[in-house]
Amino acid sequence: MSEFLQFVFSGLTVGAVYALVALGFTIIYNASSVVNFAQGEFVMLGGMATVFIFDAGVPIWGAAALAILLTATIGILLNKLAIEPARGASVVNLIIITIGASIFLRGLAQIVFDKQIHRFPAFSGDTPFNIAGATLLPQSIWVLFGAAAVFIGLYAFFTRTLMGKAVLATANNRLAARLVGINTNFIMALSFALSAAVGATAGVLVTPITLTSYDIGVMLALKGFAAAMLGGMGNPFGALVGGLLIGLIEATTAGYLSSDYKDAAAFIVILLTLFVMPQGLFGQKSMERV
Amino acid sequence: MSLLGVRGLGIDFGGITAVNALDFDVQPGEIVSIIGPNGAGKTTLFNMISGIYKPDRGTVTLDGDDVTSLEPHKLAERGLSRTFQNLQSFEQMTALENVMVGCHMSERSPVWVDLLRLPSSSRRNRETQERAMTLLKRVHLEKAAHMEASSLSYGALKRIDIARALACNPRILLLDEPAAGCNAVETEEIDALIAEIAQEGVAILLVEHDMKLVMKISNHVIALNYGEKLAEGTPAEISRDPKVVEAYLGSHGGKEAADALG
Amino acid sequence: MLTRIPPRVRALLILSILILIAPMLFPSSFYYRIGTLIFINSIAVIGLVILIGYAGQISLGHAGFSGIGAYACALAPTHLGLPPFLSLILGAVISGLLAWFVGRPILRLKGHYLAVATLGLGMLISMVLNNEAQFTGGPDGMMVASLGLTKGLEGLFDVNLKTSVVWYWFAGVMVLLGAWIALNLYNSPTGRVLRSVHDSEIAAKTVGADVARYKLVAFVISAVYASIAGSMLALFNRFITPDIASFLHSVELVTMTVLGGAGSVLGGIAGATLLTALPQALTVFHEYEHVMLGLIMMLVMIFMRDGLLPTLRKTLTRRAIA
Amino acid sequence: MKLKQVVKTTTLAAAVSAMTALATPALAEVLIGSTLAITGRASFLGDPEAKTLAMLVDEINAAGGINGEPVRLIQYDDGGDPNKARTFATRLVEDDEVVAVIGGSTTGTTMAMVPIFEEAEVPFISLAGAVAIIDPVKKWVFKTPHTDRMACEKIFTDMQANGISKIGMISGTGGFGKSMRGQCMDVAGDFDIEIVADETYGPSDSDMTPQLTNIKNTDGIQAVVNPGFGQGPAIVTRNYRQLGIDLPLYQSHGVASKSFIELAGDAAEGVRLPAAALLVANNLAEDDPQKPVVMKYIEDYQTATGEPVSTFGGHAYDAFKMLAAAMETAGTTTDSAAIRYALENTSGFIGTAGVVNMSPDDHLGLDLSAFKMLEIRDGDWTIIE
Repeated sequence: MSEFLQFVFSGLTVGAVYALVALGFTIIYNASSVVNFAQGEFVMLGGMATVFIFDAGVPIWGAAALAILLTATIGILLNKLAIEPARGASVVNLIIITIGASIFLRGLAQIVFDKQIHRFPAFSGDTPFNIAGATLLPQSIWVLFGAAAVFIGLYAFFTRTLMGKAVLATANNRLAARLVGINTNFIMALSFALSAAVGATAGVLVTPITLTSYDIGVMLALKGFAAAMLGGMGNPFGALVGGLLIGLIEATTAGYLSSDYKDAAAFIVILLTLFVMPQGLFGQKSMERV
Repeated sequence: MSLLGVRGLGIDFGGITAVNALDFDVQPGEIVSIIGPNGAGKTTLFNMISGIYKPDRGTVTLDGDDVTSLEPHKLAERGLSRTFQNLQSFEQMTALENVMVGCHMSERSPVWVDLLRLPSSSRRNRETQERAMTLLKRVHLEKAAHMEASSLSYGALKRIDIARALACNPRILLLDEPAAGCNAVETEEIDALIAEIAQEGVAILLVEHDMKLVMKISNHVIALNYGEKLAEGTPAEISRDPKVVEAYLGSHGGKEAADALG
Repeated sequence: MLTRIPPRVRALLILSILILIAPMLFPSSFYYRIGTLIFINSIAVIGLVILIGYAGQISLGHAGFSGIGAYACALAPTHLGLPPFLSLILGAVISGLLAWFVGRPILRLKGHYLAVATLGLGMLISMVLNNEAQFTGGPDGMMVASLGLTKGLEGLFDVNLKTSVVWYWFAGVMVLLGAWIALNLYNSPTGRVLRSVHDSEIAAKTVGADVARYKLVAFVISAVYASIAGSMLALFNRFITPDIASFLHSVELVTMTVLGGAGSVLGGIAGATLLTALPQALTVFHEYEHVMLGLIMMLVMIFMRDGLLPTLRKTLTRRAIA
Repeated sequence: MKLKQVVKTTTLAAAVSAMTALATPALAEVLIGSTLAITGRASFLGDPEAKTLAMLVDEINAAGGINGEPVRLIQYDDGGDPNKARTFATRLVEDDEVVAVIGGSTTGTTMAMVPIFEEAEVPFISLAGAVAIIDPVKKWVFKTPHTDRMACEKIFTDMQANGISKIGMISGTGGFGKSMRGQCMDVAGDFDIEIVADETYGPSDSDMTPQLTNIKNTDGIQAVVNPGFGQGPAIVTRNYRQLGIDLPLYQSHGVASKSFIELAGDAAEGVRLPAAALLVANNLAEDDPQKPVVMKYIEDYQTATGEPVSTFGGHAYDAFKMLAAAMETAGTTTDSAAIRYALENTSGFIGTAGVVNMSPDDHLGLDLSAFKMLEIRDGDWTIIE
């Protein structure tokens, strides 16, 4: 039992990170129908920038805030310089553009920062809590609550605020949104900033546990993308569930079956799910209009 | 036995009934028009008959065989062909190639024959090309044969759509607003073309907003509103039907109602 | 005069001439290796031109099939006693069969869902190659038997040949063969259906094309191309690691395809040439290599949406008219 | 529109000029080639290696070069990709026509390049770990780092001395971890050690508590070994303490850099690992012949780069110094056969890894004494022998 609980803790911590990356995917996808493969780089930038600002003597909270702000700015620039000029390009083109952006950001990070592995101290120390025989790091609780807070915040933003509704309207029909007076360019910029900030937040929360380096983004982007698709692209709740699910599958497979094939288990589940539900778990059934 | 039979056909989208309890028949060589205001379910009906949507209720028969929910390509093999309201042209292919794809069923061959470009593959290519050219001539587009579809006008694409559908050698042809976006001359041409096709014995099911055209060429008209059949009869009967007039007045205003009344 | 030749033949002529004259410009024998690598990548890319360019279906997992081809050539000679050339064919058969089995459910998916499913497929293959170290040698890789081309030719003609030179011509012929097949397909009944699926799946269905089957055909053909390319790389390098099946390699292949111009065989080959030669040129810039690669990918895709070659061709014809 | 046109033209121009920039002429110098994983997953190996080589070349040129000729280093970044490494190896041999090559940060890249140097008869010194590189001996291939097999033996010797016989192993699935795992399995029997739990983790995994929970729950386990490099071992170490496992934890020489202690933090306390003297230079006895060598390298490297040394850079140091010495002994900077012969007969060479005595049967020339068993205490390395 305690062992199962330990696997669950592990799965939830890792899954929460995937969920945050998946949420980042969702925000941008909803506003622009672009799947941003540079999403993992936002996580990396959040972590790496915090490390370097913190090392320069800024207190950890200030460093984290600055890093998130910096990443959000990069998100806006990415939209302005790469996504906006490519409006109307095909899915494959957009995939290559965002992969190009991720390679570019990674290359930049290894020049601006370095190629070493880094970490900064956990927010509330490293003494684990002991719960029914299983242990949980205080930082894991930060990650879990952070993911929950981001999710609730986004939910409230999209359903309760005028600005959030404007984002949804833009996602639904760009032209119509513009006709009713929504500044769709601003909405796009906002979405990229928001998505980048969510990614950076994940990076800040998780670096004390998972460590960070300039190239951690690739795998995170893959897992986050897979999580978003498993949950159903465009659905924030789906992203949350998809992320946690993949984390849990990995942890329990590693624990009970084979640590060699834990990543394989996650992808097999995704493939089988998509075979049965081609729109993911919570994705909307799209009706082809002809 | 009718060529196309529709019985109790219905579909719901997210709890809202889009089309309900529809019955009608189409005989060979007959032109049947479906009219109704926007959102009446005309295109949805086409999508169900041509196998793109799976109906929730009812059946579709071809020659008495139940073909409900059959894949579109299976229906095409049975002689049902269609065009699209919002154009589904193969934009990166030439006008000629668009029509050649329509000849697919008569030029199908094993893949390896095409990969190695065996003589039979080249021969079929030539035959198809000749046939497609004839069809293009029929819609007066032979001059545009080697232009990419994306560079052609809306009216031209509409006619390519028809040529492509004709290439399938259909026994029943579903035309979704063939004259939309066409000027008066083009509309006349399409009008004549439809009549000609019908005379060859092809049944035609037509959705069209141009009431003059509808009233002129139809043998039979079915009026839809909110997914249900409002009225059915000859063009003259329909144009006098008070329910039809009201539906048009209610949703579209006087001009179209006046059109509908001929 | 050139315009009277059918485009298919013209493309093959251009390609043959390029393959023939390129060695005259090589400053050293090292460039035969680069040429060979370009050809091997081109073969995989031609397969993707059929899948992505013709049929409009994306795959982020085709390196997996290259991995199968490569490891077939690494394993079959030792475990099954098969000669290397037959191992290449065995790899192609296995890849084709696998693509055929998984293709149907995968190809029902569209757009990004298709991307994630193919990605997952590629990852699974790559994980098996990494984990089953007792067969594959794990991440450190394994040696591969020789195809015996050089030895065979030396025996036949009593000359002394350089392996990379022999391979250059062998791979060159294979590229021509691969391009010939893909170009045959372009204007054939099957090819037309594939290209129509690219633009409107629904319209293709309504003219009677079994779209699911044709997508599967494109998937299987492209898997076989990728597999043959993988086999050739293994036999050329005589050493193979699971990196060949990695996600990054899949992305690299798709990038080559799209960058050069997914719709045309020559475009795909141009993309393969650029991305294979580029890292060699960028060694001068050392640490800026990734930044520049990312930048080139973005710029080309933003400003030359159809890819390098088609855009170039359009610009040139426009100039010619003006 | 105009901007678009400009960008289009410049992109094309860049592409064309990139293609033509492929050729570079060579001058009359001592050409030494290297291809390393300067970027990519193994960049923490390749990065200090590359910096060390660059530093040493400057140093030797300032001192008049080798046999009076200036040295030019041609350095490529293979990103740890074996196919790229093989291409660069071919380029070094056929295009740059170097006289010797140092490189191959990983076993995968090294093994991919070996046939090229064997065929072209160019001396090659690898910086990668696996024993397979020099066993069986290949005529033109040498290496400087201790083998993973030696690391296993060193660890097991220490275990045996502490009465440990049942152990768990958690290894990374990258090349280094996988290869060392195999070597440890191979030699465990010789030390009466039984591996009762065998877990793995992926190169980019971020939580290993499930695997460690399984190891923890295995009956009779007395210690745990973690072959791997990169961030994995640091996370394993942290998870190990989080789960409250109080058995001895052995890491490999793959984590032999100060950053491991920083990354693992307090959790690193008590961790043991085999490593070269370089890490504990200050603690070496004054009369230790390695002391002046490693002290100088540490000082030079830190001055040149501002970064702390790692044993990985040390491998490059040994390789370069050994090559330079061989060229001086052979009295030639062009005759590769003579240089190879001199390399093979290297004896008493004092490097950062230990004292090297090569022979036709041994292209590594290090024995177990080159390894020190270290323990992390108070955030620093201590020798425990």
